[in-house]
Amino acid sequence: MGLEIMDDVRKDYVRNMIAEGSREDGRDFREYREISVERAIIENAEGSARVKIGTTDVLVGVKLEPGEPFPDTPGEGVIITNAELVPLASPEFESGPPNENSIQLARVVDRGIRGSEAINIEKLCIEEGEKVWIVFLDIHVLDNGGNLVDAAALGAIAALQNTRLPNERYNLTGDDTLLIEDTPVAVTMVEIDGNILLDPDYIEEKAATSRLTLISNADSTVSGIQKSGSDGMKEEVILEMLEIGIEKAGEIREKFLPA
Amino acid sequence: MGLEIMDDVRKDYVRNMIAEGSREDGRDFREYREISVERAIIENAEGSARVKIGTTDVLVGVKLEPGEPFPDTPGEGVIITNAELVPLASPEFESGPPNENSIQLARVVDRGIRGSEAINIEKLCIEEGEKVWIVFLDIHVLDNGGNLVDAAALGAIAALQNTRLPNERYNLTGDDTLLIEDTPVAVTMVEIDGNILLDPDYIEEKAATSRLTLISNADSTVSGIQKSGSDGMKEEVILEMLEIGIEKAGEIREKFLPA
Amino acid sequence: MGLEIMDDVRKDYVRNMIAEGSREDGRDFREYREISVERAIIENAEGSARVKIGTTDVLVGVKLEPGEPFPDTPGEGVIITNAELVPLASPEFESGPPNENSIQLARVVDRGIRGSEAINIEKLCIEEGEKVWIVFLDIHVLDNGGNLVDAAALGAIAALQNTRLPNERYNLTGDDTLLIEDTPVAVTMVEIDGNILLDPDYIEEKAATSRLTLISNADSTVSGIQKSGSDGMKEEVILEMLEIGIEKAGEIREKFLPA
Amino acid sequence: MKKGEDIEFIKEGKRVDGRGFDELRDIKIEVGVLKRADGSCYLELGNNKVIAAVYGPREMHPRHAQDAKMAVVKFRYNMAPFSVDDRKRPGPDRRSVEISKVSREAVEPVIIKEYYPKTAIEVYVEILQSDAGTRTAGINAASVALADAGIPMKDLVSSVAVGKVGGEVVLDLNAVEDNYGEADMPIAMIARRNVITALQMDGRMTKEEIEKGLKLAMNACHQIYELQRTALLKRYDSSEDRAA
Amino acid sequence: MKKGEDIEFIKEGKRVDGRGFDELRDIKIEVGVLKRADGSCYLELGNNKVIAAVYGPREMHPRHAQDAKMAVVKFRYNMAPFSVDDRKRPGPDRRSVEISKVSREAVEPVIIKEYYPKTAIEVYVEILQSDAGTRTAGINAASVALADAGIPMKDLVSSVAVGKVGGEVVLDLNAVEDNYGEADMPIAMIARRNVITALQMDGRMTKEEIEKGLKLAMNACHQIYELQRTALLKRYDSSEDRAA
Amino acid sequence: MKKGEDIEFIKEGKRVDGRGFDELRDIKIEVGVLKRADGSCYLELGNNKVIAAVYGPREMHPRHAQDAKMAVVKFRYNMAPFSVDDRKRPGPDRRSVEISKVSREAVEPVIIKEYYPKTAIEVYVEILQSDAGTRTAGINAASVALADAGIPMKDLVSSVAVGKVGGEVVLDLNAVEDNYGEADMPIAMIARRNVITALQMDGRMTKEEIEKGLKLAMNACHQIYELQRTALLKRYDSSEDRAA
Repeated sequence: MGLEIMDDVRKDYVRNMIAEGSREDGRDFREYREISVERAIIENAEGSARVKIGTTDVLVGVKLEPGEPFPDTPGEGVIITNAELVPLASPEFESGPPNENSIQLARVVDRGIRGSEAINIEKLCIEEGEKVWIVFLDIHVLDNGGNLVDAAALGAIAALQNTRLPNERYNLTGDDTLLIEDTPVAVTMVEIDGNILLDPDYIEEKAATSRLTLISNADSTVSGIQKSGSDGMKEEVILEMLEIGIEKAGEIREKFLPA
Repeated sequence: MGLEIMDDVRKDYVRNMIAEGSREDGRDFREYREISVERAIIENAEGSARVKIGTTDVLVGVKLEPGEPFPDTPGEGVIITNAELVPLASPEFESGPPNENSIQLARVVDRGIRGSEAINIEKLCIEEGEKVWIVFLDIHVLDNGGNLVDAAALGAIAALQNTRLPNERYNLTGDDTLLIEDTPVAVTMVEIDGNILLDPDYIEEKAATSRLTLISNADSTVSGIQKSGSDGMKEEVILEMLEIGIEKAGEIREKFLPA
Repeated sequence: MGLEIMDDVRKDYVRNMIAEGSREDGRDFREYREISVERAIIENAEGSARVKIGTTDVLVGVKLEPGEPFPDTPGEGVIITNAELVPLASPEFESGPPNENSIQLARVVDRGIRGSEAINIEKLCIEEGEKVWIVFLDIHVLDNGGNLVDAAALGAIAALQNTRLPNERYNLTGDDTLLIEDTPVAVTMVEIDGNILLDPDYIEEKAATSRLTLISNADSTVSGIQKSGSDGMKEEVILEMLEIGIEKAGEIREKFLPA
Repeated sequence: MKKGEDIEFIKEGKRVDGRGFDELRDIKIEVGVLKRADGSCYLELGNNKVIAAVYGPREMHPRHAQDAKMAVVKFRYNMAPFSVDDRKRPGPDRRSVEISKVSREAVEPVIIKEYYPKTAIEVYVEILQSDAGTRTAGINAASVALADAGIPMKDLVSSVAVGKVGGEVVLDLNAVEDNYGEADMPIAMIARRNVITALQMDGRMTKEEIEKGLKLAMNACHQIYELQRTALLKRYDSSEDRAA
Repeated sequence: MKKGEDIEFIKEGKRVDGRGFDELRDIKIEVGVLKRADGSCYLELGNNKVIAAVYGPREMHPRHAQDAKMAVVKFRYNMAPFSVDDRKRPGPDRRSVEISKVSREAVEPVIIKEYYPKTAIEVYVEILQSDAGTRTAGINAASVALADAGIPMKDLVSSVAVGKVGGEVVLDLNAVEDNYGEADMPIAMIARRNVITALQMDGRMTKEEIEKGLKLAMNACHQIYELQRTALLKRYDSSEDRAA
Repeated sequence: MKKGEDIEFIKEGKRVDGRGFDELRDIKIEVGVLKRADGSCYLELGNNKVIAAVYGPREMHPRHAQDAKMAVVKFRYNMAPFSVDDRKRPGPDRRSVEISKVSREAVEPVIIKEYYPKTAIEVYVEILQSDAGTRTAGINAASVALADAGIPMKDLVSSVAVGKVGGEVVLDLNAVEDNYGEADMPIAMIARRNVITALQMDGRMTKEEIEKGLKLAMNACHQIYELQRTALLKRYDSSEDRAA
């Protein structure tokens, strides 16, 4: 309760600052908080990455297991993306099965990876129609400072980049490389009283009533969009975000996702 | 809340009318509301029917999938009946897993079909002990105007009558007829202050504290009975209902279920 | 509510008595309530036992089914222990999935059986890597008079002693003996205001804030310990309980578990 | 399932277990077998072994489900995992949910719910061993447990199944008759008033057979009623003795 | 999935079902089709058949989820098990949970929630037959059902998908185009104000293609808006008639 | 499982990883690593990587579970899906429910719950990488996180496992020793007072071995206590620095 009131007060404060052209932490509207990416930090995982964006802290782990392909794609691996918003990460998260927020987070990251065809899923076939690799992408949020989706998406592709097939554990032979062919990057923007802000922190997320995530690839094509929030957005705002998002994704890619 | 009070008032009103020999909608005690049956209306289903009884509106769809038989009946298909009381259909229905009402609805319809041996389940064997057709009978209630069970049971047998085996989708050959060998019809009656009423609407259902559903077949045998409600019924009332129910089922069968 | 207040009053009363050196039912601190063991009472089960300790009443049933072994133990049977604290047994038990109390109960009994290697699980292999016996140990509590774990553990080993493999039901041949090679016995103690009491009844359980269960075997080795409760225990108290528990287990074994 | 194809259900006027058409299996009733429950009853019907417990009237949770005018009756029928040949997974399934509902409605008509508004009266039935007829055994036990708990009741409810087996209408089906017979019709009633509180049927029967079945059940319920009454009196006597 | 490998999506400027790039499938809208709901709408979009119902404003449960300043909007998108080729298991799955959220956010901007603090406005969409575009069909139906329920609204929301198929940006994908095409972008908007209330994209498109898609969707939403309005007027007229 | 059959656990007085019988694995403790939580701690024990967060005291939900006299302590032990070799399905399982209970009871004795009636103190432990001993690592981290959150405590709780491996009683089992050794006995205690707050054992040990194990654990818990204290002091210093 006390918490909610404090958040409400901060929300108003943040909106007033934005109306006057500045953000609580001194950032430019089009500026990200500091980003860091640590790779291969979980030895039991086939791939992993821990991404921090400001105080936001997300760990992504990749596990692979042999399993059955879908009947309509007998020669392709399977990708399963899951997000856990564990109560450790935020006073608002609760124990229990995935809710609409964690499901949306997982599905948006998943669509970005799929749409870009970042993973060569045909190379994940072990025996056509019988056995393929199931790729589990698990997003584990440790600290929710806002903009989880950008951190999760960056963590996902960074973790995939250092993923090795666990051939040995399953008595399989062959190359243990997971072929990664693109680098989708998510950029999230909010509109607050007519201003477009990149990388909202969690109070800005609350202050904003609409939000757009744009996932784009090395060739500047887009492989995922998700608008959320209870307010609409003018067409011209979305067109502007499209422009900004693709450009910013390029910067992030260059800095954090060397091919 | 407001709703419940209104229903309470209407309940009393309806009971008073019945005590004076008439029903709210002018029907005779032994009269059904208008019945309509539309068939084969869902193209993605192997069979379907939409049954309206007054304002009650129920859609039944049949899907078939190959699957494993039960170990003790290796040469027989499997029937699975399910009812969803989705919150769209009534202010009293809630989202969530099946509750005792939807389970009872499904199971009573299911027993009627099974008891009558309406479906020739031996013809549903694809390969003895290995593969048989699983028949999913899904009851989807759209508008609950009362007496769901009669509408659902009528929808179930009508949908089965227009069901075709999806051989092609599963690369199977052979006749695609689902052999239907009987036409069980459910007739539901309530007792309100000593009067027997057929086809209760939803206020009459609330006004009544005991209800009996009788499912009978083309040869006038009975293949299902279910009493419900928190009051008992005199033996002689049940015997009278047995008489009435079988006769009324015959009329409905003749009109809506041509062989 | 009323119940809780009554229990609170009784708890204080019981603590006062204990402080003065006596127990509500006149027992010695180191004395069990009367124990009885009935065997093979459920014909549909492969083995069963009903254990009463005072008013505590627990039924344990053993069922066996052929199933797949775990990949890392292809030549061994599988033991699955489950406890149901059905609301029939106590005003405090609620319907629903297992909670931490029923899970702990099942797991402590399970570890006692496993740790002692009471069941020769290699003899439960039907076909290496393909088919082994799955042993279901189901603890069904009928009346919770306190100290469920000792009753459940005693019921488990007693039921296993009269278990027969259901070869015939699954068209298998061979010896139907379940080889039982040890007799783990659980002894539970609580500490109340510095006194060690054996076999707490349900009010004593409430009065105590720490409890220790010790499972020991025919050769006096220990195959399970579980401390519970929200208070700590001095090391010397635990060492004393270790002594007491092993000795008391020997007495119970001799009386109720003839080899 | 070709029901009963190869089974000779009736031989020289007797059933597979030697009973006549209108003969009940052995019934054993014990009252007050549990200490924590407010009322309880252990009952054997042939090889069925069931136990019923009653708690209440006690505060109803959650509060929004309270009824301001009367007690709410809850009924939970549950099978122990080891009560059947193939182990039953713990927890409610569709069958037990339906049986719980039917059983609750079977006992509700005799409970004077108006005496205890806002409360819950909870009935729990555990099937320890199953051999066809568990729901009727459970209703009989529950009825006795309610009385043992001192719940104000207008009468006792008694329950039995009838069915059709080998072409004959018979009383109180055993497992073979239930599995392979032509029809099964469990019934509960207030025997002394010929009021039926539960009635289900599955399989196939003619109107005449159903009528015949109802008569058989009525007679049997009178017998069961006497057994229930005797068990309660015995319990009452022994309580008196203890008190004396 | 090698998407669209063997399918000739575009032939002589026409799509597999004969439509032009900017052509909608047939739309049929019926208002007030359900009696128990406060508002309802049946809608066909090509072979999609959906039905929407609205309940409320009514008391919000549980109470701790009430909003003291405005109504809470709930939205549940649900597929009937038989609405798709491979039977769908009943109950929510991850896809339907996400679509429910997106659909709720699609209609929320037009609802004047401040009029009814502490209440719930509940929207239920059932997919009876599915053929690509069910979420847009559901949003269109929901918007009409909200109006039919008399919920105070600033405007109607209209929805359609665009996508990329055989290299072309096209409107309102059918099942083949949706399954094997290059990209899918469902959109909802307040057509008369060019305000976008829902936007998702999956697959792969360039910025220019997205912009082109948005234009196509805008035009189509204006058409859909007219159909929604007409259906509501017709309903209103017929209510008037009945009242007269 | 033929436990430890082929493994030479002890070789020239050293264990498989080169440690002596009474030697702990490396421990690393960092305090205050999370921003949203009221208190937090990251801890490595050998190859185990765990993180603990504490929230509260804050309002207890649901209200009927409040304790009018003291705070309610909640504890949730959870494994990340990728923390183990075979991916763990998300969500609680029987093992994690039991460990959560045991861990809660391990830290409860030092929390002065009476200061905050009607509130909840919530402890969350996430296992990021698992290598035997996760529950003891989690309890150590939780204890530090509670202190970091400013929860009033009488003392710190320290935890370690002992076990029997290759016939020897050893301290702080690693994964191989845990999987194939003869016995495992996790212990938590208030080191400075020799009060044991958690104790479990599985496998098989004699009374004398258990006594020996308890002694080993006591010594180790004193060492761990010092590491916990040092980490908290370091955190306090750095906060002071920042404040200055």
